[in-house]
Amino acid sequence: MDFNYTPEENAFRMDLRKWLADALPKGWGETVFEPEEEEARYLFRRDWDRKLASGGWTGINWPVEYGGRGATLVERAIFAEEMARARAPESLNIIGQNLAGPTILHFGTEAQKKRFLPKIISSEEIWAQGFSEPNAGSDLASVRTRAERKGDKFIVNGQKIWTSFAQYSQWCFALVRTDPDAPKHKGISFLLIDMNSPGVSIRPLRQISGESEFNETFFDDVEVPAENLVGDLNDGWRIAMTTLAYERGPEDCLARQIRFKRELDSLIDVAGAMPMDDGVVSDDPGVQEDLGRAIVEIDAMRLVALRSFSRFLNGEERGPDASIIKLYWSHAAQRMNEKAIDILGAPGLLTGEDPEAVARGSFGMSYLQSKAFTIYSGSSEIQRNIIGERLLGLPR
Amino acid sequence: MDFNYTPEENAFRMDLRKWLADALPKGWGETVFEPEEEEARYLFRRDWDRKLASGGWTGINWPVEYGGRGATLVERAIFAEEMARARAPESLNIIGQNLAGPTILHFGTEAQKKRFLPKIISSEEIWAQGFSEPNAGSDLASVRTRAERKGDKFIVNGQKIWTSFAQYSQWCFALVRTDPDAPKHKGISFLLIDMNSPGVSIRPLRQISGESEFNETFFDDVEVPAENLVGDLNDGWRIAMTTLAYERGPEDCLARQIRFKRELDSLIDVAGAMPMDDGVVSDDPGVQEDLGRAIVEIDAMRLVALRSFSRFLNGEERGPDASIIKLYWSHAAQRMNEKAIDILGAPGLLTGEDPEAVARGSFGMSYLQSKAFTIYSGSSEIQRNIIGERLLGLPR
Amino acid sequence: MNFAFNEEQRSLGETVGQLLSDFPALTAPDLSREQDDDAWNALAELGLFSLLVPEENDGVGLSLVDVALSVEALGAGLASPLVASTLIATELVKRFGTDAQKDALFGPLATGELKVAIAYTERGKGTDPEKLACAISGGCLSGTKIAVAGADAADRLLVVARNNDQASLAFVETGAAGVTVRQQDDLDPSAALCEVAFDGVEIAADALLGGGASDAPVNALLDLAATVYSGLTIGIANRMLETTVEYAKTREQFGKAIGSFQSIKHRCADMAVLVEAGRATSYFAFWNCAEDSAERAQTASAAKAYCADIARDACNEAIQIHGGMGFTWEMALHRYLRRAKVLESAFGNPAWHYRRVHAEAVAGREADATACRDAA
Amino acid sequence: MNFAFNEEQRSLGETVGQLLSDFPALTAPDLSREQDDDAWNALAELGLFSLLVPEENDGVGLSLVDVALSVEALGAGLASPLVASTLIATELVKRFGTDAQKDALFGPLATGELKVAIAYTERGKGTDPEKLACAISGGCLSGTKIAVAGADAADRLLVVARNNDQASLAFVETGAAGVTVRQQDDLDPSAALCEVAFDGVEIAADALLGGGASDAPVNALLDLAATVYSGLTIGIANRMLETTVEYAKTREQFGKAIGSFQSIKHRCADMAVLVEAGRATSYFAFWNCAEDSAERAQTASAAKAYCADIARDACNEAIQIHGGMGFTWEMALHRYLRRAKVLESAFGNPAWHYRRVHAEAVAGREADATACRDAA
Repeated sequence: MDFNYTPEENAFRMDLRKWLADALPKGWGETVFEPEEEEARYLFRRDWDRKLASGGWTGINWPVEYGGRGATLVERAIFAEEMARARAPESLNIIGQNLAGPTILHFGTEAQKKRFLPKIISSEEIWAQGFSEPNAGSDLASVRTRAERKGDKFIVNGQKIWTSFAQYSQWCFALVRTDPDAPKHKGISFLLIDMNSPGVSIRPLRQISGESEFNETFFDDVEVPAENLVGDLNDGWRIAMTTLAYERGPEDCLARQIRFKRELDSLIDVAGAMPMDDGVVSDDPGVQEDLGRAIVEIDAMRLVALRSFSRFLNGEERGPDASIIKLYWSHAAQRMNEKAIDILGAPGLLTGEDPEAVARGSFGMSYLQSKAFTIYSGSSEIQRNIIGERLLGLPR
Repeated sequence: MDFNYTPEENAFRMDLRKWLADALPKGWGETVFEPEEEEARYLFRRDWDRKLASGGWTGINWPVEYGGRGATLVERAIFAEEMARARAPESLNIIGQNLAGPTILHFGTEAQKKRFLPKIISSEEIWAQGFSEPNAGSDLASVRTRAERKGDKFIVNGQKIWTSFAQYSQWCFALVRTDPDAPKHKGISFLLIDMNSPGVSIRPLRQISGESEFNETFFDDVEVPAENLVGDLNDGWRIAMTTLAYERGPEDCLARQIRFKRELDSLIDVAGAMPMDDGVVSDDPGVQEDLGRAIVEIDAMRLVALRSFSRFLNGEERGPDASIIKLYWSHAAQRMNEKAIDILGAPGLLTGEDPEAVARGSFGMSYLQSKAFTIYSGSSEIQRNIIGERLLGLPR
Repeated sequence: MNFAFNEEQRSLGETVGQLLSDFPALTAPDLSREQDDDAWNALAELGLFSLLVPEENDGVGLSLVDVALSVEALGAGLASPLVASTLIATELVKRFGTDAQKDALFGPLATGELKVAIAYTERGKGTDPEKLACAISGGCLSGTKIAVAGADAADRLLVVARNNDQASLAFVETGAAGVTVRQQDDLDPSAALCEVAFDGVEIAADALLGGGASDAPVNALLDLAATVYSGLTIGIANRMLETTVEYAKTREQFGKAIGSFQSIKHRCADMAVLVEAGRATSYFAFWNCAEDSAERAQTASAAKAYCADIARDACNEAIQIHGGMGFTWEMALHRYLRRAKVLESAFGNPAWHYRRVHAEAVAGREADATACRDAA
Repeated sequence: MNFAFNEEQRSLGETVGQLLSDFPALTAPDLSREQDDDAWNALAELGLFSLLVPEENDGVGLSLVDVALSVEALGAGLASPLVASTLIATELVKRFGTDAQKDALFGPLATGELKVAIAYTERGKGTDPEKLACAISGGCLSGTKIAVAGADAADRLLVVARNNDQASLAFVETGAAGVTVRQQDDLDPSAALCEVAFDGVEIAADALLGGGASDAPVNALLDLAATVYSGLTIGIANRMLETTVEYAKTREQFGKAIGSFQSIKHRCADMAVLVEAGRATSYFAFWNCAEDSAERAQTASAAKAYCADIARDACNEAIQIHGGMGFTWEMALHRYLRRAKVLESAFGNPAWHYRRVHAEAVAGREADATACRDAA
C-alpha cells in the first residue's frame, strides 16, 4: 500500500494542474460560477467537455488508437482529484464517457469502436441511457420495448424512462426485447440508437429539484441499422450487467466525490463564518461532530473507490462490488446534504434567487437533488440484493 | 382527551402511595437495593409479589370473583406510575399476571379460572411460557412438541426454549401439536402443564448478561390431565394470538417503562454530577441533546401505551397494534441503554463489583440485557411483518 | 384519564381535512399560493378561527386540545402556515390580552378577517428569546426578522422584541410606517417565508400583549408554536405514511406488489410506529399546553423536536419507496418534503428543543428533590 | 498510488489470524484470560514484536502499514489489548526514543519479553492531553489512571503525564515503589482494564520518552493508538459480518434460510458496505501514520471514530440477526460486543474524534488558504 506517486504520475498531475489554471476562467469558483439556468448550465458543461477534449483530458485511460490518452487508472484518479481541487465543472457526457464508452470498448465490434469512441472523447456526441421503462424500474429485465429484425434493420417500438440528458443527446444505448418468447433475461439485446432517427420523441420529466435532467423517450417504428447491435442477439442482459458495473463503479464515484467534497468544504467554511449568537454556527460542538462525521464519510467515499481501482490494477475483474460503491456514496452524500440544511437553519433554505442566499442557494438545491441518488442507477434496494446475493452469497 | 384524574382515581393513587411507603424498606432505592445475586434477587421479587398480593395490589383490573381488585384500566396505569415513583421492585410473576391470567380469563373454563387465577394473584404459583422451540423461533407455528390424547390425559413429548423463569415456576402454558396431519396452524393446542410433573426437566440458558432468566425445558412422556386444555382441541393458535397481544400490550409496556424511566433518571443525575474536565458530563451540548431525545422516547413509550389503554376503554379490541407498542419500547430502551454507556465512558463500563462503579454498575448490566429486548416476545422482524400485513394491509 | 379524542374533536379534524382537499392547488406539484385565500375563506366560513375565541367574546370557547386534530389536518393538507399562526395568536390574546386587546382583536380574529403572522427568527441568532436583537427603544421597534411565514399576506405581525430588557410580544400592522416585508425565495415558496425589517416603527403602549409587563407571553408563544408545529409536522408524516402504503399496495415489480417485499414492508411498519409515537407525543403536548401544566415547556419541546424528526424520516422514506416516481415533480412528494423542512427550522430546530427537554427535565428533578426535602 | 496490501502483508495478517485461532479461550463464551500468555508467547515466537523494531536494532524494520492486517487480526481474534499497546510503544520508541532508550528497550521489546501497557485515561477527564491531571513534580509522578488495559500483566507502563507544563510520556515499571495496580471489574474482564495509582513514583530523567522536551510523543501516541484501535475494531466488525452471513445461510425459519429474507439480506449488505468503508478509512490512517503525513491526526481520528461506530453497529446487528441464539452466552457474540465497547471508549470516544476531525479539517483549510495567499 502506497499513496505516494511516481515521478510520471506527479508530472501528469502538474501538467493537468497547469492546463486547468489556463483553461478555467479567472476567478473560477470564487467569483465566477456556472450559469444558474438549467439549459445554459448544461450547454456550458458541454463546452467545457469539448475544451477538456481539446486538451487531451478526456478518455484518460482509453486506448490511444481510439483517441484516448492511454493513461493508467491511477492517473484517472489523479485527474479526479485535480478536477476537484480546481472546482472544475461537471461533465455533461457522463453517460458517454462512463457507460457507453466502456461498454463499446468491452463488447463492441472494431467498426463500432472506431465509429463511436472518438466522438465520445471529443464530446461531439452526447449519450443517453435507455434501460428503465415505466413498468420495469428496479425489475430491469422486464423490458417491453421491442426490436424486430427486418432485413438489415431493427424496428424499435416502446418507451423508456429516466433517459438522462436525452434532450442534449445524439445517441442512446437501449435494452430492447428481441425474443418475446424467451425467458425474460434471455430475449434482450443491446442496441445503439441515433436519437435523430425519425420516430424518436422525448418528453422531459421534471424532478423534485425543479430540474429536468431526465426524460421519457418514445420509440415509434424507429429504424436502427443491424450493425448497431452490440454483442450477440439476445445477449444484451450480460452486456447490460457490465454497463451497470461501470455505472456504479469507482470512476463514477470519484467524479461525484469531487462535487460532494466541494459542497462539504463550502459548508465548513459557511458554518465557520455564519454568526450565531455570540459566535459562529460551528462553535456548537454538536455541529462540529456532525461536520466531522460528514468529512469522514465523504473522504471514505473516495477511499472506497480507490480501493476498487487498486483491485483492478491488481488484475481483479469488475463485479458486484460496484454496488458497494454506489450504495455508499449515495447515502453518504444524502446524509451530508441533509446535514447542511440542518446546520444552516433558515438561511440555508434560501435559493439562489434570494439576495441573502448562502452559497448561492446551492445547499437547498443539492439537498433536493440528493433525494434521487439512492434511487437512480439502481435503487438502494436493488444494490442491497446484489451485494447480499452475489457478493455475500446469501440465497435468493 | 383528559389526563386529569377523577376523585376515585386520585384516592386509589393515594391509597397505593401510602401502602407503598409502609411496605418498602426504609431507604429503598437510595441506600437499600435488591440483592445483586441473581437467584437471591428473584426470590426477593417473589416475596415482594406476595407482599403486594397481601395488600390487594395484584390482579388490579381482574374480576373480584377470582380474587382481583376489579379496578379500571386507568387505575392499572396509575398503579404503574406509582410503582415507578416508588422505584418498587419488578415482579417475578410477569408471565402469570400478564399472559397466563388474561388468557385463562378469556378462554378458560370456569373451573380453570377458579383453579388458577387466585394463585396467580397471590403469587403462590409462578408461571412460565412454553411457546418457542429450537426450530420454531420466529416461525412459532411450526411447533413440534407433541401431545397425544390417551384417555383423560395428554402425553407430552418435546422441547421448549426461552421458557423464562422456568426454574422458579410451578406452571407452564405451552403450545403443543395435537394433530400432526393438519396444516401447521390448525393442529396446535394450548395446554397448562404442571412443572412438577414427572418427565419435566429444565436446563438454564445463560444470556449474554451472564444471567439465566431463560431455560430450555424438556418434556418426556409428561402426563397432563385433559381438563388442562384451554379452549378447543386444535384451536391453540387462535388462543396464542391473544396471549401474544397481551405479551406485547400496554400493561407489559407500562410495567417495563417504570424501569427504563428510573434508569434514565439515574443517568440524568449521574451525568449531571460526574466531573468532566472543568465541569460535569452533561455540560456537553451533544450529551444534552442525546439525553433530551432519550427523555422524549422513554416518555413516548408510556404515552403510546396509554393511547392503547384509551382505545380499549372506548371498546376497541386488542389486536396487532400491540406490535407497535412492543417494537417501540424495545428499540427505544435499547437506544437509551446504549447511550448511557456512551455518555458515561469508561466509568460506565464498571460492574457492580467494582468499588468505583457508577450506580452499582447498573448501566452495563442493563446495556447487555437490552440486546434481548428486540428478539424475545417476537423479534422486531416478526413485529414488522405483523404491522405491515395486519395493520397496514400490505400483501404477504 | 382518557387519551382519546371525542367524537366532536375527531369530526372537526376530518371536516378541516376534507375542506382542504377541495383546494387541490395546496398540494399540487407546482408551488402555488393561488388557492390560499379561497382556502382561508372556507376555513373562516367553517368557523375555524372562532373556535379558540372565548364564549364571552362571542367565540366557541374551545381549547387547544379540541383543535389538535384540525391542526394535524392543516399540516397534512399543506395549508398556509398563516392559518396556524393566526390560531396561535388567538390563543395568546385569550391568555394574555388586556380587556381592550380582547375587545379589539377577537372580533376580526374570529371571522378570519385578521391574519396574524409571527415574527420570531433573526439572522445569526438562535432560538433563545433572551438573545434576540430586535428591540423597542423609546417606543420604536427596530431590527430585522426572517422566515416570517405569510407576512406578505398578513394584516398584523406578532413580533418578539426586547422592551426594557424584557422579552415582549408586540402587535404591529404590516402596513405601518417603517415596516418592510419582502418574500424570501426559499425551499418552500408556498409557505411564504418573509424577511421583515422594522425601522423605527412606532409601538403604542397598548400594542404590547398584556401590557408587556412579563416575559410570560413570549414563553407561552414558544410553547404554543412548538406544540402547534408538532401537529403540523406529524400531519405531514401521517400523510406520507398513508400515501406510501397505498403506493406499496398497488405498484408491482418482479410480478408482485412492492409492499410484499420485506425491505418495503418493514420500513412502512417502522414509519407507522414512529407516526404513532409522534402523535402520542404531540397530543400530550397539546393537552399540557391547554392545561398550562408544569410540563408545558418540556412536552412542547419534546413534540416539536420529535415530530420534526419523524416527518423528515417519513418524507425521505416516502420518496425512496416510491422509487423513480418519488423524485418526479409530478408526484408532488417534494411539497411535503419542502414544507416539513421549513416547519422543522421554525421556532427552534430539533437539536435546540432536545436540549431544552433535558434542561426542563433537570429543573423538574431538582424541584422534585426540593419538594421532597421540604416535606421531610 | 496503490491502495492494496502486498502478498507479505496479507500473508502476515493471515498467519496472525490463524495463530490466534489456536487459542480458543480468547473467543470462548467465558471471559477467561487463561490462554493470554500462551497466545502472547506464540505471537512472540512468530516474531510479531520484532516487526516494527528497526533493522539497525536487530528488528525486521517494517512499517505500520505492514502490520495493519495483523492488527485487524488481533482485533478479530480478541487478543489482549496488551499486544497492541506493546506494538504502539515500540513504534513510539522508534520515533522518539533516545539512543539509550532504543538500546535498552528494543531488545526485550522485540522478543516479547517486555509487555507495555499505556496509561492515558483519567477519571473525570476528557481526551485532550492538555487537560490531564497526572503530573511529574520534583521528579515524582502522582495521580491516578483508569482503564489501563493489561496493566496487571504488563512489565512497564507508558504514562501520559504533565512535566514542566508539557504533556510527556514516561516509562514506569509496574513494580516500582508507589505504583498500585488494581484490575477493574468491568464489561470486558478479558481486556483487563486496570486502575493504576501513582503516589510519588520516582521518574528518572531517562524515563521520559525522547527526553520529554516536546509534546510530539504524546500527540503521536494519540494518533497511533487511534489508528491501531481502528484496526482492532474494524477486525471485530468484519468478524461479526462473516459470522452473521454464515448463520444467515444455514439457519432456517419458515422453511427457508433466513438470509433469503430481505430484512436479513439487506442488513447484511449494509454491514458489508460499512465494513468496506471502515477498512478503507482505517488503512488510510495506517498509511498516514506510517508516513507521518500532515493528515495523520485527521485520518487517525476519522478511523478511530468511524470504525468504532461500525463495530458497534455490526455487533448489534449480529446479535439481532442471530435471533434467540444471539443473546445466549454460548454463542459468544457478547465477547465481541464487550470488547468493541471497551475499545470504543479508550483514547477518546467517537464524539471527541469526530470533533477533532472537524478541527483538523478547518486548520487544514486555513493552512491551504494561507499557502494560496503566500503564493499569490
